[in-house]
Amino acid sequence: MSLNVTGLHVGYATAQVLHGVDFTIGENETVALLGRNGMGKTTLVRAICGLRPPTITAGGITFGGVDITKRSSHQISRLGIAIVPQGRRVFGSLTTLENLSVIPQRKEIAGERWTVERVFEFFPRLAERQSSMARSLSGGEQQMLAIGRALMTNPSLLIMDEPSEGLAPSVLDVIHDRIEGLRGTGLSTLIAEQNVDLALDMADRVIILDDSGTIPWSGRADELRTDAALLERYLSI
Amino acid sequence: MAPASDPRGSGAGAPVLVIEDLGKRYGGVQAVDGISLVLEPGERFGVIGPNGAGKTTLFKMIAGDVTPTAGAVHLFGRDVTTMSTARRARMGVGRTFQISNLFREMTVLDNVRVAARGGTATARVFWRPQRAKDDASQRSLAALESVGLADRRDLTVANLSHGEQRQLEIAMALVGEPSILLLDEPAAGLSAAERTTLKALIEGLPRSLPILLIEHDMTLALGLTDRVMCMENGHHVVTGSPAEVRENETVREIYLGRRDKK
Amino acid sequence: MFEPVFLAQQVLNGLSFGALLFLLASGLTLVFGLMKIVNMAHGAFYLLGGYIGVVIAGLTGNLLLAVITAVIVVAATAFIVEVVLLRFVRGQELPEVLLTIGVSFVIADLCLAVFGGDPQNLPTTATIPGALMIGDLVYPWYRIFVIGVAVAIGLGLAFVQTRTRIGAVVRAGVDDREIISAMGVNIAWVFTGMFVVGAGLAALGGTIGSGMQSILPGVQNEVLLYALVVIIIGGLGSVTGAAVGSVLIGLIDAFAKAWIPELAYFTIFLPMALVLVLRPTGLFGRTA
Amino acid sequence: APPQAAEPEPDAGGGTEAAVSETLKVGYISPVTGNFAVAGQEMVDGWNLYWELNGNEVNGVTVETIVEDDAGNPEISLTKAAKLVEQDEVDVLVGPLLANTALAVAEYAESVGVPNLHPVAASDDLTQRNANGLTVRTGSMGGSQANYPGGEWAATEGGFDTAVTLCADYAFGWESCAGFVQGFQDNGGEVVEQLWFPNSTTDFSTYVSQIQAAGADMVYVATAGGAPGPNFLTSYLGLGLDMDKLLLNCCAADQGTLRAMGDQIVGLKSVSYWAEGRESEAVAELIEAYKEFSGGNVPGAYIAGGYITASLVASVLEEQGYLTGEELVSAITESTFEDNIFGRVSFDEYNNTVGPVYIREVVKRDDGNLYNTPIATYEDVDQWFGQDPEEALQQPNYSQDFQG
Amino acid sequence: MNRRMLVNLALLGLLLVVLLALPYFGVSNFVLGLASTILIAAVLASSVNFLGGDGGMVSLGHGAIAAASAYAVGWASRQGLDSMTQVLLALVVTLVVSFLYGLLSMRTSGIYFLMVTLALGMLIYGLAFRLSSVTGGENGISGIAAPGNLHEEWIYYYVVLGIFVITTGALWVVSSSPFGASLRGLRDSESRMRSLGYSVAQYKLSAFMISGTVAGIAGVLAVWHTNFVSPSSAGVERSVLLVVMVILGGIGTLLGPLIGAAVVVLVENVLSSYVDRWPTALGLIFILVILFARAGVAGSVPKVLAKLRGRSPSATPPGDRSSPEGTAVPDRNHNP
Ligand SMILES: Nc1ncnc2c1ncn2[C@@H]1O[C@H](COP(=O)(O)OP(=O)(O)OP(=O)(O)O)[C@@H](O)[C@H]1O
Ligand SMILES: Nc1ncnc2c1ncn2[C@@H]1O[C@H](COP(=O)(O)OP(=O)(O)OP(=O)(O)O)[C@@H](O)[C@H]1O
Ligand SMILES: [Mg+2]
Ligand SMILES: [Mg+2]
Repeated sequence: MSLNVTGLHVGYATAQVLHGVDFTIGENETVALLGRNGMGKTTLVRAICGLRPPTITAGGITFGGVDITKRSSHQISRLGIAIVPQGRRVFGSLTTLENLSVIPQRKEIAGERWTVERVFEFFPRLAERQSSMARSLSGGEQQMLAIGRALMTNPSLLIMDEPSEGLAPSVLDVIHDRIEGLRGTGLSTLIAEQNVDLALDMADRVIILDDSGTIPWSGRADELRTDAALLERYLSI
Repeated sequence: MAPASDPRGSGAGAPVLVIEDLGKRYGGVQAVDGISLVLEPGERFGVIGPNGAGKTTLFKMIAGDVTPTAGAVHLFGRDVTTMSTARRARMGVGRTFQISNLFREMTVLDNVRVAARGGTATARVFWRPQRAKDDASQRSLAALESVGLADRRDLTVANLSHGEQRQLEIAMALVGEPSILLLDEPAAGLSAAERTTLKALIEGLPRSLPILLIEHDMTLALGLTDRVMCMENGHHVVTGSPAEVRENETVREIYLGRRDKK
Repeated sequence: MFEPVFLAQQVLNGLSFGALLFLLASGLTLVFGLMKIVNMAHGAFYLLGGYIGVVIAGLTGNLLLAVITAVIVVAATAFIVEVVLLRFVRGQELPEVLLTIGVSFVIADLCLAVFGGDPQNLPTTATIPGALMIGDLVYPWYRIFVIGVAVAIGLGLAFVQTRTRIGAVVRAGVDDREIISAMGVNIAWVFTGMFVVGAGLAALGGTIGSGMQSILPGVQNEVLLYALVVIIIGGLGSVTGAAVGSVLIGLIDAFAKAWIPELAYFTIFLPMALVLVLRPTGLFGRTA
Repeated sequence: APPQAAEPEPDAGGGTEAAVSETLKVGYISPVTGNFAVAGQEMVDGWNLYWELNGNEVNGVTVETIVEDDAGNPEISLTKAAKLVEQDEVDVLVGPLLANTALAVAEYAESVGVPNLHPVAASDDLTQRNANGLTVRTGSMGGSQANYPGGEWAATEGGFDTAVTLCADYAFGWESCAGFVQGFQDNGGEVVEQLWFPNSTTDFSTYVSQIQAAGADMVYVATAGGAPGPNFLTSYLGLGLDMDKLLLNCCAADQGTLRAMGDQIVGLKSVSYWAEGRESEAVAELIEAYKEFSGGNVPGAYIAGGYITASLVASVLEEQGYLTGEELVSAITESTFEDNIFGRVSFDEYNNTVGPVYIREVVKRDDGNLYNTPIATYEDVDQWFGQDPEEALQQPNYSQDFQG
Repeated sequence: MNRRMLVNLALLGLLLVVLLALPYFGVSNFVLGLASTILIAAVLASSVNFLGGDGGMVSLGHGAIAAASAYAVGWASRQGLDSMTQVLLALVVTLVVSFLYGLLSMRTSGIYFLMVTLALGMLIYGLAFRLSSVTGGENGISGIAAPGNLHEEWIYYYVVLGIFVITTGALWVVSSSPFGASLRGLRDSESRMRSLGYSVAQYKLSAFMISGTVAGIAGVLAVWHTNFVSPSSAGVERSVLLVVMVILGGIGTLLGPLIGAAVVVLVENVLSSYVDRWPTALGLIFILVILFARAGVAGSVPKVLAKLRGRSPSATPPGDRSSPEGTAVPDRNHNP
């Protein structure tokens, strides 16, 4: 299913952040959302997932043809959009295992269903810590758990807000490979990232946010990788 | 309580931090196991290792948040193993938290001000407005400037983006003018541009300031430090110069990613 | 004061008072202990449930019918309170406090207007008559019945909390309501449901409890205080804690009033103060 | 303070004398909401009932009542008293109910020169250490006074040699208990143990077990009304203990308790200045009226307190016409009121009721209601138990440690 | 500095002028007495407000602290001690009680703090009941006369007003000082404060002592006003109403306590003369305030004003006294 964002304006009580954002994510596609700190990546991600604040002041979002602009977050989730929130936000007073098993699973999915075992296979470290309280996990372990938790909903669009934060380099490879492996099962991915190398490796396409609150550039990942001027201009690399 | 003698001046060669056979056990989890380490004055020391290796726990034992189940910690020549966090902070331990730990309902500038006054008598002043243009306020502004948050100073922290909160975290550690600095993944959540600023910022700190740095960004972890230790599952794996560690077989196998190996 | 019969009786007194405390705290354990909703209207729900139970029991002489009616009416009231009022301040402690205090004032005052201020007890026709007799030991069946009900409810709560997903969902919702709903749980209704169940339990406590102690204006505050004490001593979120807290207070109350009567005024609050001074998050509370 | 502010309160008591009023304005303070609302409301109802029954115009004087609610809180009581005196310019304050509110208002009333009648408040000190020329206890008796005959009866006619007492652990309980204990001991009884329960007690089983363990001939119980009475009885009867051994004070066995407990307490004995089951024209008239007013209930002590207070006021107005201030007080305290609902009532020098005390037994009548019916009567009981008032006032206040 | 502050200052000034002029409007002693009652309740509420708004420690024991201080005055006056000694004794008692309270409640936070303070309040309440030789038991102590000519209603009113202004001003100064900022830091993150070198216990204890002292002052004012103290002053119901006043007015705001106190006192004492079911009315007021002004009356006024002006309110930090919309209503679910 594809995501369509058109003319999206989003803001908080105190400030308007996004001033007209348009893009789409097609089936099986991985899109990277790049931008410096504070440009509105999280704001966009939250708007898509129905998390308030911020509020959508204009424009619309459809997913698989369904208008989700005004839907509440649990309804959006049931349509197949899962989020790995920024800052992990695991359920601290639940054990690792409970964090996964508490998630309601969608039935209607194409590929192989996600189970707790499958997540543990993905991140063996979590299996070792399955009965620890999530709040006592290390930062990286929490990040793995947040990713595993999102997968447990059996999403068709996985939105990850800085999944690489706090993860050891070798784990990034694992994530890269596994997400790559999930393509073709119908899973699309939107990944907001600061680790540009990782993002460009994983993504087919890239959209960039800048301080105008719009998308000044979007295009193929390899285009961006090789264009030093663009990298310098929007990402200061 | 002021430190017995000025830590930075004390016996030029005496190690600032000595860790002996330190261990921490949580129920069935041995988070840190037999780590020893000596940090010389002015040394910059990196700690790396897979997730859950025990890096943060090690920091917490140095800072005083967690009491070790084995071994001892000496700071500036004093045994501080059971000393409270606050007293260690007043001895000059400055630190950042891996998971941002900020005053969410206060403004950015007030966060830094409270940090700037930490451990000093000025924090107890109750008859003057805290927003006065005193020394603490000036240092706070400078610290915000240095991490690039000056234009955000009047926002409430809860309204900051994640990366901005990470920057604030660093500013709060620096503003207290610590005698030893513990940085737990300072670059996490920062964009490439901000990372460059951070790198320059750390490089620009006085050479006399000893720094312990946990990072998963190898450019920083290996680029900013004189020596690096790699841990795994609480154990010590290897300690050496950044180059040695990068080439170490075990480190490459358990920790480094494709992009770093190149 | 140390004869076996006296001691046995006192133990039973302590246990049955503890059981009553647990009954009146059980609803709060869910709503406040688990969901962290500071429900100051809990006592008022107990009061309302008690009145309705007494009236129905008086009309029909049937305790079960009384309990069911009381639970339904109070649950419906709670449903309205939750959906119309509480939902708008969910998660904001102080507004929740003020709102539920307001609800409590209204319910208690209207109860006074409707049911009058006389103390009301479950009519004898609806209670369980007679007493257990073993040798010299005599003990009323009804109090033993109350212990039984408390145990049953405690086990039920523990089961829901630890063995079913709903318990974990609620705890997850307390940890991070936004994220659990982004994972597809309609947490607002889960909370509504729990709130309603909590109020229903208060009504059940009110009806059963009115066989042991009268319902009258003012009871709502007493019940709220006792219930808070019990779950605070036990530690928020812990059903075991609430159970232990109830029994502990019940026994301390029974024996202290006999052996150290000078402290009779303090049998409830002194133990709580001591526990909190030594263990700031209660006996079974997790240290943050 | 600003210099010219010397007269910011122009008309405090300025206009009252000019108007020769034929209206007796009564400020009536009572807790009609909150936790003491039943007692408070009954106290008001009793007063109103009298005027409804007999008309509120007596001998050309119209009695106008302004009821104020104090919710049982002394601070509110005082504000309301000030409001009644200053804004409504009442001639007399009646109430409030609770001991602490009553003492606070009595003191205020005296300071502004307004008479203060007390239909219910039972604190001994109201007419002892805190007595003043304007405060009259019209509708009840002091705690110790009303219970002394209970002790006397128990030791003599009751035929009990030993007693255990269970009383509320605060002033009213201490005073009631002291009355009983002195009456019992003065007549040869022995009190083997005294138990005290905190007012907040809801479960009395631990005390019932202690009573049982004490093994005395009889049990005396004093509560201040409300829940403790029924709660005690539930525990006591639940353990299968003997009701014939019980003697309760006024309030533990008041109508509220009777209605809550029902037929199981027929035969229960208690001691009080009010006995709704007494054969008397005045009582019958009140019962009749109250039943109609309340839909079938029988009046308890608080109704009676309000009612008799009204009847005393009415009867002095009838005799002497419009009266206020000290005149009103002395008109009441210098009269003897024959055969009103309490029986024969007069007043001592401290403005306290002197009257009969009844030993009562719960009886079920044909109308289906329970009545406290006298089985023994002690006439002209005063608050001094034969002591010299001056001497008695030298004693400390009654407490757990001092029971007389 | 900016326009909004000027407007606020002007409003404050206006309020003060009205309060100062009240006795000249020819109002009766009853009205003046009522005004004093409100101001005294406001002083007491502001002590709760300080601890709860800045320190995040909502106390259910402040009624009892004030009562302890009132009892000290009462006991001293019964011993025939002069008013200076009465006040001194009240101060000592207040400090001792606050110190013990602070010491015992220091390690707890949130609802546990609430419950410890509640328990301690109940202990004082129990003592007031039981220690009748000192406290007069349930009857309380009456006849406690205010010194000199303070019993003149209008003089006393000015005294109370003066003390209200002084305590409110003092709490405002403390709250906007570095010490106040440290308290707000503690409210938001104790662990961060520790790692910055703050001794959490010391700060909490000091805050408690400051707040307790203000409560003690209110106790003295109250007892001289009513000439009377009894256990009901120490009861939970009073303390609950104090917290209610604070939330109703807007926690962490300058005038919240005054507004909350005015509402509660007026409903109890005035509305109750006209409306029989006034507790229902009071309950409905709580509900309506929360539904339409979540941050309390004083906390929401700026937002409403901003809306009227067609602008959204700018982001000022909650719990910050220099901006009246500071509300510090903790939201358990953090936004990212
Ligand atoms: N709850 C909020 N209320 C008000 N403003 C907010 C809020 N959250 C974020 N902002 C502001 O909105 C802007 C965009 O924030 P956002 O979190 O979307 O940035 P981001 O691109 O995700 O940054 P980062 O890389 O640091 O996570 C920032 O300027 C931030 O200060
Ligand atoms: N309070 C605790 N209770 C139980 N286990 C804990 C606790 N704190 C940490 N651990 C465990 O100890 C191990 C070490 O944790 P630590 O946070 O030190 O790792 P880390 O090296 O910092 O990892 P990361 O790079 O992911 O931050 C982890 O496996 C973690 O689950
Ligand atoms: Mg972000
Ligand atoms: Mg870590």
